Amino acid sequence: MDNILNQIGIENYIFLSVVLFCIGIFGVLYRRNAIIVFMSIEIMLNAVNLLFVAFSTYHQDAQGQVFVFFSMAVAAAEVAVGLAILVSIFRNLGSISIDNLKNLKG
Amino acid sequence: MIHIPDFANATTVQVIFCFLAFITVITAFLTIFSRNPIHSAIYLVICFFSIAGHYLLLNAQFLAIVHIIVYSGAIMILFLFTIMLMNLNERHQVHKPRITRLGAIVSFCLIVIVLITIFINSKPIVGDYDSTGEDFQSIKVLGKILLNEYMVPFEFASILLLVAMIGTVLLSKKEKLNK
Amino acid sequence: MNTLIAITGLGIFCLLFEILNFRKGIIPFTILGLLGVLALNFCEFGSTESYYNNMITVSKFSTSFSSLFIILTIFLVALSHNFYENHPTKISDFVAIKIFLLAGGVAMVSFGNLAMFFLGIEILSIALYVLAASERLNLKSNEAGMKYFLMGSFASGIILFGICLIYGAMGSFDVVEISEYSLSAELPIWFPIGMVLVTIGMLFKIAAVPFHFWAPDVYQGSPALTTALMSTLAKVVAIATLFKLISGLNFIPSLENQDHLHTFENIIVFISIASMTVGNIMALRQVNVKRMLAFSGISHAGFMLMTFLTVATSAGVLLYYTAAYALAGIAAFSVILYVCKNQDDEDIANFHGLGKTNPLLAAILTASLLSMAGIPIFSGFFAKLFLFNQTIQTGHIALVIVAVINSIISVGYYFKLILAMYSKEPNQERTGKPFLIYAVAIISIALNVALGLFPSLVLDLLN
Amino acid sequence: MEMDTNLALLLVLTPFLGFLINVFFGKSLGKTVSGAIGTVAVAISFIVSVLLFNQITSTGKAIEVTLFDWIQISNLKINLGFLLDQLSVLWLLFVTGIGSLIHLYSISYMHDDENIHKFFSYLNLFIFFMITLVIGSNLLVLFIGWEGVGLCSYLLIGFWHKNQDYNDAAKKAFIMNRIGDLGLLIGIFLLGYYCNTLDYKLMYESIHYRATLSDESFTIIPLAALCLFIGACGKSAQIPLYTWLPDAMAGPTPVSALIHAATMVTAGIFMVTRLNFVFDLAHDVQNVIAIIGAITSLVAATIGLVQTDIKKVLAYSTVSQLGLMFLALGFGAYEVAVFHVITHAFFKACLFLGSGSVIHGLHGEQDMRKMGGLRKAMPITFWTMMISSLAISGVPFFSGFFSKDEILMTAFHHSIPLYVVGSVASIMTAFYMFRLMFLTFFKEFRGTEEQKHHLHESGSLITIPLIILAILATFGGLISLPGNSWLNEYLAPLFTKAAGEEHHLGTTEYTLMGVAVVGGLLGILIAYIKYFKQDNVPESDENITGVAKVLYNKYYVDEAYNAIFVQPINALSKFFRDYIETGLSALVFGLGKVTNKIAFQGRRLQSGSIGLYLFVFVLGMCAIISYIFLAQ
Amino acid sequence: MNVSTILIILLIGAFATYFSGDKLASKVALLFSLAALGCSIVLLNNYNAGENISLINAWIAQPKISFALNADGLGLAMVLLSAALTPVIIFSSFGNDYKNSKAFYGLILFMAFAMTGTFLASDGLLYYIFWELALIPIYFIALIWGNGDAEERRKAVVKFFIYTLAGSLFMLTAFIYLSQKANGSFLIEDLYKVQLSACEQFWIFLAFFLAYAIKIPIIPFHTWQANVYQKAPTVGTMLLSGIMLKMGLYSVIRWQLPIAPLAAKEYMYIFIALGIAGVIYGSIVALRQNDLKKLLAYSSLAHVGLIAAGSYTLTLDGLRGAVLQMIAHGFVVVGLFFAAEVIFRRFETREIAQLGGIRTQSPKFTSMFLILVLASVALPGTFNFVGEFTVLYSLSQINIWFAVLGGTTIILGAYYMLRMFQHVMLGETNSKVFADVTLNEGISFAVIIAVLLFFGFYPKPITDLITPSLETILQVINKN
Repeated sequence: MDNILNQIGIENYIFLSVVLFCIGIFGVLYRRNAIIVFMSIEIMLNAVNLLFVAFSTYHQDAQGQVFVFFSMAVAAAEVAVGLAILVSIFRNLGSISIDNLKNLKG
Repeated sequence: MIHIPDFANATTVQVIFCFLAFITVITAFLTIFSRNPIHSAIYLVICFFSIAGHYLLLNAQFLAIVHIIVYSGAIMILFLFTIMLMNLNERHQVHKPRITRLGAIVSFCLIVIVLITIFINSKPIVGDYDSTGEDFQSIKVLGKILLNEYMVPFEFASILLLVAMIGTVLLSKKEKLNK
Repeated sequence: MNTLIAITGLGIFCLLFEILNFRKGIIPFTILGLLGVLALNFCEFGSTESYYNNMITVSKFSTSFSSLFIILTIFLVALSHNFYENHPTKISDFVAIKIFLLAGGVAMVSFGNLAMFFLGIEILSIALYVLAASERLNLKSNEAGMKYFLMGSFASGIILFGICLIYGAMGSFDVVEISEYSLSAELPIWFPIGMVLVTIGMLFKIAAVPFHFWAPDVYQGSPALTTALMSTLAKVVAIATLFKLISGLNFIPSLENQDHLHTFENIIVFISIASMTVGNIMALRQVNVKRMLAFSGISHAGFMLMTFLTVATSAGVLLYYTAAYALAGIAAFSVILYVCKNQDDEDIANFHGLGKTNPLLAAILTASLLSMAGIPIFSGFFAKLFLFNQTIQTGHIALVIVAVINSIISVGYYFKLILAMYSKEPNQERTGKPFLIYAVAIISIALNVALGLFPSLVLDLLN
Repeated sequence: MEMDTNLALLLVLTPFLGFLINVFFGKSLGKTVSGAIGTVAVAISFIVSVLLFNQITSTGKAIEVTLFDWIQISNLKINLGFLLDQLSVLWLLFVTGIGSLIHLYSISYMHDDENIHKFFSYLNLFIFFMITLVIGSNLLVLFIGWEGVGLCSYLLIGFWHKNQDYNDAAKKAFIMNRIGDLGLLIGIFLLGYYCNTLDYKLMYESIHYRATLSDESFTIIPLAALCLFIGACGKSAQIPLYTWLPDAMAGPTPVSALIHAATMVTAGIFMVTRLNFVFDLAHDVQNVIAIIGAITSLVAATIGLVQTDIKKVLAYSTVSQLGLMFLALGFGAYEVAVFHVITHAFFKACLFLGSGSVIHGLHGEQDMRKMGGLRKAMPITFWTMMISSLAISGVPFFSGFFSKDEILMTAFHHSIPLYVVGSVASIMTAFYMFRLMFLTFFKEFRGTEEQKHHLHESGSLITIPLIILAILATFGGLISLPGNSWLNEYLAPLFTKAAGEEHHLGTTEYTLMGVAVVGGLLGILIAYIKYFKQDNVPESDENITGVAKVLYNKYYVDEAYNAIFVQPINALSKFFRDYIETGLSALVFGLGKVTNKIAFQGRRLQSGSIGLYLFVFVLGMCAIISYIFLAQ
Repeated sequence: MNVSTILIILLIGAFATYFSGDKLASKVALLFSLAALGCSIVLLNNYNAGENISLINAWIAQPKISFALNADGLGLAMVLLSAALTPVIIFSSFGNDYKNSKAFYGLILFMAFAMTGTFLASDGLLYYIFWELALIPIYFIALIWGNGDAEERRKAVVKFFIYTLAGSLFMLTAFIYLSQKANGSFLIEDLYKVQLSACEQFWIFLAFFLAYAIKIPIIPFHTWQANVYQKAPTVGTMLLSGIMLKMGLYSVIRWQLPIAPLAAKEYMYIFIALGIAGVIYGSIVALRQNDLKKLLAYSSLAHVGLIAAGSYTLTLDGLRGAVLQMIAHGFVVVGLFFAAEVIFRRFETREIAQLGGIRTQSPKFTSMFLILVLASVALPGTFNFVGEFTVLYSLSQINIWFAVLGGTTIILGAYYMLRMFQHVMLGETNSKVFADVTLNEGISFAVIIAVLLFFGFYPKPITDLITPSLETILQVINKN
């Protein structure tokens, strides 16, 4: 089977995932809604996952894809914990804007 | 160097790639820009689907399925569930100070430019990509690798999930305070 | 490897104990178990082996750092008894999370594959997020957890991206393979970028400037025991891992091949100087002790980063420095835990007159602060000495001078606390002498002094 | 040799023992016993001195005693050692002799003071240091004595320590002495540098050896001589360091007699004489000494003209006489100076003790305007003081006549202007001494009725020393008669030059003598006219005007010194304390403050906003990556 | 006897004192300090018998740091100073009632331990450790048992600590740099052998200078001194001025000069000038001090300035004079501060303006105080004269103007000391009652005065003790 990268080029995947990654970063910086920030972080992780798979194809090596499983597990765990924290904040504060989290400073 | 897709002579694969890439980027942006968190979530789901499309394109079917199941199926549901739970909608949208937006845009541009420039400046990959022809990404192979070579990390990931589980319980469990 | 398994098993036993309604036994059992693990770890010392397809490699480096982590965890678990007195139903969770966190840490210093590294750091991070936010009714704790979680997962993303690029360059996650490839002349630029990204992610974890902002807020907001954990165990784990990454993947020689070494060193020097300076200067005006120690931790991160200029030879120094720092930190935090037990915050005013009401603990806190400030006979001094010695050997005299100036500044705030203890009138009665807190404080400071008197014990482990 | 060491130690240590006994047990011993111990201690020293004197005169050889190494310095070794030669033994004789008399006198004089044992202990200590000064075999031992007598002077001036004015006077004396001491010390350094020794004998040899080499470093010698002279100025109250001596009269009168007239103040002359071989090689310095001596004698005499305090008059007289001695020293006529030292010691001690007797009789009154007519009440005091006044005025055949005449004669041979100055000073001396006599002893008593009622002659312990001293003042001149000087012969071995060119008693000499006698008589006459015939009494303080006021206020020298030295130093001190210290301190604190300021500002960056934190995070990341990978 | 015995005695003493409880503490401390004194005398005997009193134990392998102690004449002299003063200081405090005295006396002994170690250490790093260790106890002593306004005291003490620490950290850097040059060894012999370029020597000299100039202190690094002296309890002040300052001066001779001889020679004049400037400045500032202890602090500044100037002459006389003067000053300054304390115990003030008229009430005390004052102004016959004379002599050999300017100390010193004496002791009887000195106080004074007077006339034992080691050091200085 032909390597699909011969048609697309690994660079393009890199650019795509870099852009996606940066969009994730942008989202984190841009939004104040904690949920959206979580989502942005998910975008970042997905960008990396995409690149993992691309590199996996590039090297014709399955390890990259295996790593994606771990990455997914991590993402899931993070989201779970993150949302748990978020919920408790929401309970205490009634808001999930991270701008309201400025009690600790100085 | 960057390939300027030659749309005239584009192969199907290239067209699909461009299409998927476009969808991915746009939906990612829309996720961020949507005022309604539920819309964001939905755009994100689309984004995940397009990424799954990329996986399929790269012939990683198993991964694509898992991806959809985990992200779209589990994680996004979790998100949506939380959003619903909190009854969030536009009303909760706080006004973003301009300086924040400006800062975000600046840093976005900056990091994209920096990273892209570095990758452009780097030595291009010349020649054909290897193709061993071996099957390296079927479920069978993945399973073997995951449970042979990567057995320890696999087990370790369970610890990770266990921690997350305990943690979530810890954070949510009410307790009798006996001071 | 056995260590890791044993630790994990211990964590699960903790959970089982809760189910079996054997709550009272958890802490003693855990401590005993950890001591056993420590012994096990000692047995492994000296052997260099890799397990399970090179997923875990046991080396002197990993075993000695693991021992340090285990010791720190023992202290932290011991302190849990009093700290979670009011949360009997959750104690097993707390202890178990700490044990798993330790497992993550051990995995991080003994990884043979980047997957283990990544999973380790995630276990560590997630456990910390949870612990930071664990006072669910306390908004500060929530805020700390949220801040740490957001920034931490952001940093995790960056680390992941870095790992991905490394994989892209090398086609492997295996440390041995990567380190072999990294010496070859033809390397895609992905590898150094990946390494830099991973390094940045780790710099975040060790709270180096400019990635340090989370630390003060999170340290302040978290429950005190979590702060203790973050400032001692987590920081030490992170720096050790970063060290192992950079040395284990032959990053330095590969940079040298590509003429990037100089710039990389400059970055390290800059970050080191910036961390010390920012940390120390910011700490001067703090009134919250935990926050102050956070900034102090930032400055210590700067000091520890100095070892990265001499990766080949400075593993011993790093171990010594981290041990000295962490032991002093444990001692300091055990006193803080005692003093601020029923206080709303850790304001310095709480420490007023401690020298009169509780001279022993005051002396211990003083000693630990002196150690952090680098006053002789405490191991902190020797740590700095060896560090400066190493650094001067590479010719970075300017860095050492900045470090010296920073040591001077640091005395300013460490002594603020000492002054508060000894020269102000006590403003509250303190009763009770919790055995475990005393024991931890005394043992840790004794270990600290012992390290000071016999530095070779630790220093020569890795030379 | 053993014998000599023991003798020397006996000489030195007896007064010291007296000191110790009086310090530790004086109070319990009782006033008389403590006084007796003090006196006996000094008397023993006197006897030893006489023995030593006999030995020296018979053998003609100096006795050297070395006790032990004292201070080690690489190129010089300083012993604690004694040199008993003609000069030192001569000095010892009158120091211990007069010292004994004054101790005796003090027993009675100080009898009413509760701290008499302390007084005697200080006096004994003084004698101890004075002996050390005199018999030291090197400059540093001399320096021990030199500073030691300064200390005793300080202690005794401030003996009545409840009065802060007296304490001020004591302090002033000590500090002015110390200014001189610094000069002396520097002189010692220079000599040490030049000679590599401080031992008199070795120094002598070294200087003479090196003088023949005439190398460049020889310029050190004049410099050293000058510095030594500054030291002498301090101790012997010469311009510009003389102002302490009149103030020193705050001390009890025996102290004034012993320390500030007879012995300590002559230490400068002793030192110059001792180091004559140094001064002989520095002619410029000798000229300076002569000029300063002459000026001092004149200035002090003019001030003495108008003083009303009986002791102040004597003090200025002392300064004036010391000036004359330095005049002689300046001409290299050491033996003449020594001669005058001795005669002066006799008559000035007598005068002081006499004045003490008067003050004692008047219960502490010192102002001559409130005296008068004491002749009848205190005949012995009167007569002894009269004899001494005649001696100091240079009336023929009293001791002062010979010694003063020799000085003036020497001056005449060297420098007419200085001779004139010296002569004028002598005339003035005669005037103010008799002014003192007339105001004190003649006419009617001007004091209160109560005082008048209690007027009486002092006891025998006071009068006996007076009588002895008066006899000495009368016949002391015999030791160096013009043309046939025993003293000159006796001292000859000390001097390199043929001991002062023997003046042939020719016409010039006799003329000079005549002039001096006439001048002296003239002074007495004027005093007689003014204070006996015309019955003038000096105005009270407010009414003094014109030149007299300037003189009465001592040319305002104290005020000038105060304005030129003391005030600026105090102002400087204040300035340093208030500004420099604070400034330096602020500088150090400032560093801390600046750091704190930065910290304070820095806290604003730590705003608590996750957005900001991440923004900086990303920027930092960009910067690092671009620095490594783009900045090539 | 092993040289480390004295250190062990003091260290054990420190702990024993702490555990002996508040009542016994002072006595136990005195006992141990006397034991240390005895031990140092035995060491002295051994040394005089020609024994080589040194000890080298490997301690840390990499970098090579040894537990190396060596007592040569100079070191022994300083150890003796410290060992002799410590009991005197402890004994002098018997009249005071300190809170938590077990800690107080324990800290004193600990400080004595560290200072003795500083004098004995012959390994650069060991020396540094002792040097720093000595700082901690005095910090606490001044902080906790000090007097005056708490806030002011806190400021002064912290400034002192940070300032001195700052200086010594630069010294540490210099040591590390030196050890690199000496193949990783910190041993003093190896450091002596290091060949350094002029530039390196300059920087190292400067680094050392910073440490010592602050500790000694030499102007303009003295700003901590007066305040700390004033604020610290008198025992602390005595320790500081009597022994700790000498650590700096000793170190100049032992470490700074032989290690960077070229720089020492090159910049000799500047450093001598600084020392002498300290003499004049200190004396002048002392003139207008109202606080007795502050005045003594400035007088101390003046004296140590002269000692420093003597050390920097690099001549045998200068060094010898400096050491003699160090010892003499150590005793006299302890005596003077003790006198200030004796007054304070009775009048509760040190304001000179509020004192006066003590002489009529306690002639005994007056006499002893006067002797100390006179010793302080270097009256011949006191030990201080021997030192001061030797130093001034050495200065005069370098340049006579140094001696002239340095010699102003004998004028200005007399001025401020006598002025102080006059206003504190003399004058009309004070309205407050001044109880006569107690036996304990008297003994302390007597010991100090006896030492001052004995060595004033017979300094030979000390001179003989220190001269050979100073000659050795000079050889090192002049080796190239």
